[in-house]
Amino acid sequence: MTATDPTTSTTPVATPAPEAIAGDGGIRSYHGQPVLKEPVWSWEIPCYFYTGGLTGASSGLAFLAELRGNDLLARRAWAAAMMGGVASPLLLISDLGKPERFLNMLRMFKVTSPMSVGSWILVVAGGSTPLAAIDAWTGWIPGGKYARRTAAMFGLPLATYTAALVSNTAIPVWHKAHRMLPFVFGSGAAMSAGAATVALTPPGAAAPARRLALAGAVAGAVTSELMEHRLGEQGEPYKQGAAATFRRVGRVAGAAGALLLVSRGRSSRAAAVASGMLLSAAALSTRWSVFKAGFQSASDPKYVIGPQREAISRGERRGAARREPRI
Amino acid sequence: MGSNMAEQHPVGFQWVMEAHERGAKYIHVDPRFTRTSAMADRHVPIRAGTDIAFLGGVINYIFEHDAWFREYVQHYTNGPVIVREDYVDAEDAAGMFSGWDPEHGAYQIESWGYDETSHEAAGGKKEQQGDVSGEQAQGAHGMKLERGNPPNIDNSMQHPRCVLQILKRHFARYTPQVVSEICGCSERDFLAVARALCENSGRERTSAIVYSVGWTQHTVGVQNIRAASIVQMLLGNMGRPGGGILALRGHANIQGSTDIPTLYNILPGYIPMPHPTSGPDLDKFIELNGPDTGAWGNLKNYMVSLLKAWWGDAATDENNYGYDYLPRIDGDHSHYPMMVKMLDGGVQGMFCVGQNPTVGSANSKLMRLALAKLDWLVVRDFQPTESALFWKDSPEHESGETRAEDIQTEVFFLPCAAHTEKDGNFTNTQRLLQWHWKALDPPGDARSELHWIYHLGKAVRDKLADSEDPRDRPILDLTWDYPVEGPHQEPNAEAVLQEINGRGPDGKMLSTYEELKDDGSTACGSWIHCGIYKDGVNQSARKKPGQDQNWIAHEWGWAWPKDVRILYNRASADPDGKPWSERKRYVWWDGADDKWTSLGDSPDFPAQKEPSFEPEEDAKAMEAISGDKPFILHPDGRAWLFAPSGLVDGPLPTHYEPQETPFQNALYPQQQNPTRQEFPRPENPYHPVGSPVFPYVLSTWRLTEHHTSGAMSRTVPYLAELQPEFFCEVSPALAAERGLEHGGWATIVTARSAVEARVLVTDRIKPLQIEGRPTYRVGMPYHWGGVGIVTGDSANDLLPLVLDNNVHISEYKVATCDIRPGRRPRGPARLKLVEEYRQRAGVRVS
Amino acid sequence: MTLDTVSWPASYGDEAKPRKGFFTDTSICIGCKACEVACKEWNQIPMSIKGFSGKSYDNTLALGANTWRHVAFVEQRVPAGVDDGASLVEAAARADVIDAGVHTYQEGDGLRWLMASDVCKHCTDAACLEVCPTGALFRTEFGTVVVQEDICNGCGYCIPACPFGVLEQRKDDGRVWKCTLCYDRLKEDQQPACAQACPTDSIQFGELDELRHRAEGRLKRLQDAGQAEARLYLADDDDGIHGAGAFFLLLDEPEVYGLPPDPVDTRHELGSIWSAAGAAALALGAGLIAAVFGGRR
Amino acid sequence: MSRRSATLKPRTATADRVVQSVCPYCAVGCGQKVYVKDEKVVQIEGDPDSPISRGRLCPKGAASEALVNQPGRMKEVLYRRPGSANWERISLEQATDMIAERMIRTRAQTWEEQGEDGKALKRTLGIHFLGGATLDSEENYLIKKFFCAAGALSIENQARI
Repeated sequence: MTATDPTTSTTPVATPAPEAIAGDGGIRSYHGQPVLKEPVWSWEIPCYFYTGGLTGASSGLAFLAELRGNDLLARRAWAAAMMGGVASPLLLISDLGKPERFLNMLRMFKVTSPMSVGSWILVVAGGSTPLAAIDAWTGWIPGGKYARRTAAMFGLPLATYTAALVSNTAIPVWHKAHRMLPFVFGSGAAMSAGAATVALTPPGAAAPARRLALAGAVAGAVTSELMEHRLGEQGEPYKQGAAATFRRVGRVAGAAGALLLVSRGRSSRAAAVASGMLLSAAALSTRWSVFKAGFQSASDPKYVIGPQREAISRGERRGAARREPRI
Repeated sequence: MGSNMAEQHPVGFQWVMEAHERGAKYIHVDPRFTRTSAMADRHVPIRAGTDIAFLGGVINYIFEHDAWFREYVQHYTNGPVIVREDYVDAEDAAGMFSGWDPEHGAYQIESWGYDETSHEAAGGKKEQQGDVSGEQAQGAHGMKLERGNPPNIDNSMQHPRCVLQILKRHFARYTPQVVSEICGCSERDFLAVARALCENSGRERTSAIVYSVGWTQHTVGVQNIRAASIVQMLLGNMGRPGGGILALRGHANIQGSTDIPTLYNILPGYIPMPHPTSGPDLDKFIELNGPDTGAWGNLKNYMVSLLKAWWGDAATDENNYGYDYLPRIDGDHSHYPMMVKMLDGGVQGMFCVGQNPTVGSANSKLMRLALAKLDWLVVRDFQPTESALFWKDSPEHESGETRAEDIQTEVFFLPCAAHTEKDGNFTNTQRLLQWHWKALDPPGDARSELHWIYHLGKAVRDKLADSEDPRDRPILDLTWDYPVEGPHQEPNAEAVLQEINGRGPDGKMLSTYEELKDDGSTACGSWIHCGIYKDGVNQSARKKPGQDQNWIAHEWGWAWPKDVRILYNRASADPDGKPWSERKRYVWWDGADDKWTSLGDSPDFPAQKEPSFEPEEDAKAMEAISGDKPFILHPDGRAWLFAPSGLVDGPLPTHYEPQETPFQNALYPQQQNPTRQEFPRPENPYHPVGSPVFPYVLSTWRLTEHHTSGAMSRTVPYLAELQPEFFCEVSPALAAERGLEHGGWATIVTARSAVEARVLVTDRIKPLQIEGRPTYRVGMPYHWGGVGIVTGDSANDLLPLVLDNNVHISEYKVATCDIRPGRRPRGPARLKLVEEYRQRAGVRVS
Repeated sequence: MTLDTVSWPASYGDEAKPRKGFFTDTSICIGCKACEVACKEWNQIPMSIKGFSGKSYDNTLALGANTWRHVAFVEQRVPAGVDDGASLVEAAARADVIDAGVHTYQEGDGLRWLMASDVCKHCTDAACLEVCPTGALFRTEFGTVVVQEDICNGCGYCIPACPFGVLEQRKDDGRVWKCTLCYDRLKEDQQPACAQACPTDSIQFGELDELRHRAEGRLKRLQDAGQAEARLYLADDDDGIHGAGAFFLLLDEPEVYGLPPDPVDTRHELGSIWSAAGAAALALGAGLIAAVFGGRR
Repeated sequence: MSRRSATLKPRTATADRVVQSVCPYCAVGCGQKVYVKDEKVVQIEGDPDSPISRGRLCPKGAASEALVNQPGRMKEVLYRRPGSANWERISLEQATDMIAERMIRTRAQTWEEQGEDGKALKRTLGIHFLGGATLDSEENYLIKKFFCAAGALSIENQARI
């Protein structure tokens, strides 16, 4: 607290408590209080972003590998998909607290709610994936091929809808990135599936998985960079706090994993496993980075008020306040 | 002024807001910028304790600008009355009035009387002495006058000894410049207020002044209000709609608690408690206490009816209607002196009934130490308060001064009923009694006070039933037979109200106090409430919806006396009985019907007394009041610009500094009110004037979100969370000077104690420039104590006991203090800190 | 499973009532917090003590699960007159206002103390309701937005969706709580508890059309009286939420009161959000095909 | 719409009875309506009929229901012996009896029949009473009446504070 003498101060608007004005850029706020509420989602949700992507892309990889005739790769990819497919609903239930709360999600189908749509996608994809995987391994499931097709088809939106989910909020760093974020998540899904399958599959049969992992890693890096670039100042939360840490971990692990995969992934099973794990860690970290950036963006009023105020002063938007009486 | 209406009376404040919306000007003169100031057209900050200087300035302005309402002043006030020759004004005697008796530290007030009135008559009634409450000590209800007329009157108001000229001289030095120097406000602000008041008063317009304990809690409390009443009388704002001086009381029935008092010095209806002087002689009591003229001229009717209500058949003409059953007062037996007496071991038992003195009374540490000297204590409340638990948890336990095992006080805690669990009346701030109905029975052992006192009384009577001791007769002869009902044997509150209303010889309910007799044929528990059960109907329970009535809403509740909503409303008409203006029409003489009529209020005047009425020779009581004298409680029917009796500290308000202040009195050599009551002793030391060790002015106050000592708010979840912690408010400049951190902790120290509070640095508490230097203030709400959902130190621990001797109310609003960053020391170190301050400041401790 | 969301008035047919709302006129708010308490008392909200905030007289700080009405306090220095260095024009304007005796609320002494009671806005386009996957949030026959406590599963999606930060989860039961505009009281033609309590009528309850009309009149009066800072907030159909059921008259920019200057319902971009997600899914599919078929097996 | 939403009714509509009352906090005297269900106060809100308050309440008045149902409200009589560190429970009847005895004893021990000048005083200053200003006028009346009859002169009130 720096006290000022009221008799000498000429500031037109000053307040006794410095937090009454957010420090940066002269943006006014209410005692520095956040305008938005941070989400209440806990650790399960970013993990689910990862497992959902893993399941979705792995199903597709497995399905396509089958088509290509690479059954070994397909079976391993189905395993990866199944791991994610089983974990995903468990994570969501854990976040909600009780199983019946997940069932409650299925009261309705609402296009305006990516979570509602996503719940149905998850039900279908998550339901079909284990069947598909079991069928791929055993052939015991009647109509198994439909399960496999379904899993592969619904796997794709399962991998990206979570981006729509977070984009469809008031949180600036998410919402402003709504065009790019699904690609970041899609890339991440590709990297996750590729990495997991690389780790599970003997290198000789894993070429498509390696390509997928590397492509995902490169696309992820590019789309993330593009997203942050487009966010401009709004992207600051990515450079702060936990979001920045996860971002750095993601980049380092991603680069290291990719490098290792390119250099030794074909020859060494151990290196393949290691790079698969590094890339998985990178994919998970990236999701965490996005997740945390959202929290940080919500908790600082300047990210909420700043862009809105700027758009008003640029004349792009009229804002929600009006001084002229309409009578 | 001296009120924070928006915060303390938010719902009443809707009317201010509404008036403001319609164009009324609204000004807040107060040391603090509060939520009330935030709404005002203008906020004028003044130094706490300088209200008389400010109002004196307004009075001077009124004279300077010839803005006073001549016709009103001439006919309705004592402005034309000539005062005795031996009267000496404070202006001419260094701030002291004539009659000072240094031996007793009190004024002999004879010289303040009207010219050509005798000693006794002029001084009013002198049954009691200066050591008793001022109101009674100096004859509150006035002096003996022939036909209600002061002997010497100069209607031109030019006589140098007429009240108006005395007033002019008394306030001549209260110029805008002096006001600005003493109060710390700008001359511009002051002049804006004075101008606004004058411009908005007169025939067409009226102004109201609202005050609260910001005025009463000073060593000059009564004179603060007197100063305002002088302004309002000069401007003709009394007894008229939109005018008046409105006391905003802080508690549901605090007005009712003085009307039907639990106060030591008065009986119901402001009848004085007897003093030994009159002995067993009722007539002597009447002679000494009631003037012959005006409404008080019938004191005997009121008194005999009261005695009949209390002692029924045992009250007979032979035994003076039981007058001798009443205990006598011969000193100040009010709360604070009693607590000091208790501290010295002079009191055995105490009842705290819905009251929490260890947080709410000044110098609450002294209160706790005193309670520990009791043999027994009874506390009634919702849950055990700090006062009920003083033996268990107290700051003195923490500092090692007391221990539970050393405290020999027996303590009873009795759970009380809530307002929803009993029938009864609250009297609101405008004297309106509103009946509240019981909604359900209280839980468990919780009982109403009516139940408690009735059954306690019964138990005492049963135990004494066989007593032959004459001192037990008053208890045994008492009429104590109320119908009871329900599972708890709850006494019927309406039966009590009927007794208060009073019955005639036929047992029927009386309609007005004018029907009371002095021959024992009427019984009435409180003469001012006579009529509240008129026609056998509980008038206070009338609830005709406001929307179905005009703005006076006369059929909602009942106001004493005689259901009058605006007191002295005869003054809303001119001497001839015509409204002063069409716009301000309220009560007027209806020549066609030969009676006073009104927009819907009861005229506060005999209904058929013509405006031209002149009293006959030897007329007494109301018969001695002329038709153009509205102020019927005074023996001359006039409002008193100059108070010839009734006050112990002077007939006119005079600027004195508070007990503790950084400044010397800029107007008089006499620094403080000479009659203030001090209690110098180790538990209650005072700071020297201008002490550099205690350089800051300390004030205590309340918040919207809490209620007094917090017993009704710190225990209520939704209120507790709104203001959860004890805090102090300081200006940024003081924070810088003392290194206080916003949001951090500060320790506030006086010679009484040290407390800790969170720091709220705010521009709202601006330093004022006095004598060329800024005065810094520390303000604190006083709601916290050790019990409840939210707890904290008590601000009242810091304050000294020093009283206005008129009414024995302590000076809560101003003291001096020091403030330092950080939390207070724990344990004995707290005492050491206070001791160190005492020594540095050279505080006299005995 | 249902596919349609309840809308007003369409879903209600003849049962639809006129849209109800609040007009909160902060120019006459005295900061007493009666609304906060009346709301908590009526809705039996659990106590939540946040401690001393130091933020003027505000110790509840924001709307949330346990505070459905929240009174903001803002202390500001303002140039009050020539003495205080303001421009002569401004001082003259203010002096006129003072002498006219109208509408200088919350000013004086070079200070002003803004007080304002905030509440759920009951948006026309309510993001919270739209994102709610369970239908717990729904639009009532009065056009208000209510969380149904027997449906809410605590998914928490509405919380970041709300552009005003109104919704919050109650930690102990996991569900989300906010102002219901006293849905139960409305059903019996009673005012919401806050509006009923408000001592100065700063909180006005009624039919939205009527309230908007009243608000325009009030704005004009204040503007005419020299209160250039007075403005209506969320009173128009063409703002980012197509107007609110609870709108405000403010004496400063919305952000000073903790309100976003340009709140937007994210649904307005739902199309591009879904398009982007779909495109990304397709791109992922293409990537998969390329990875599997684009090299050796 | 959920089942709860479809059948929702306000407590004000389901109460057994509603009683007109007056707010117990400050002295404005706002009208209150007290709603009772199953012998419990379920709601207290402003009484629109009151010309004083027009149905409005301040935060304290609005908290009245929480005041009468406050979480720590004590419903039993408590007694603390001299020197004890704890409360103990006694019955209301016993407490009344004990207090009556103490009043009588103190009164006897501290009785002042007359002053030094021989004039009658007929009083005790051994008992001090301090009443809050939320007591009803009828209660104050009986208190004043009884204490005066007992010669217990020093009864005082919040009004002095």
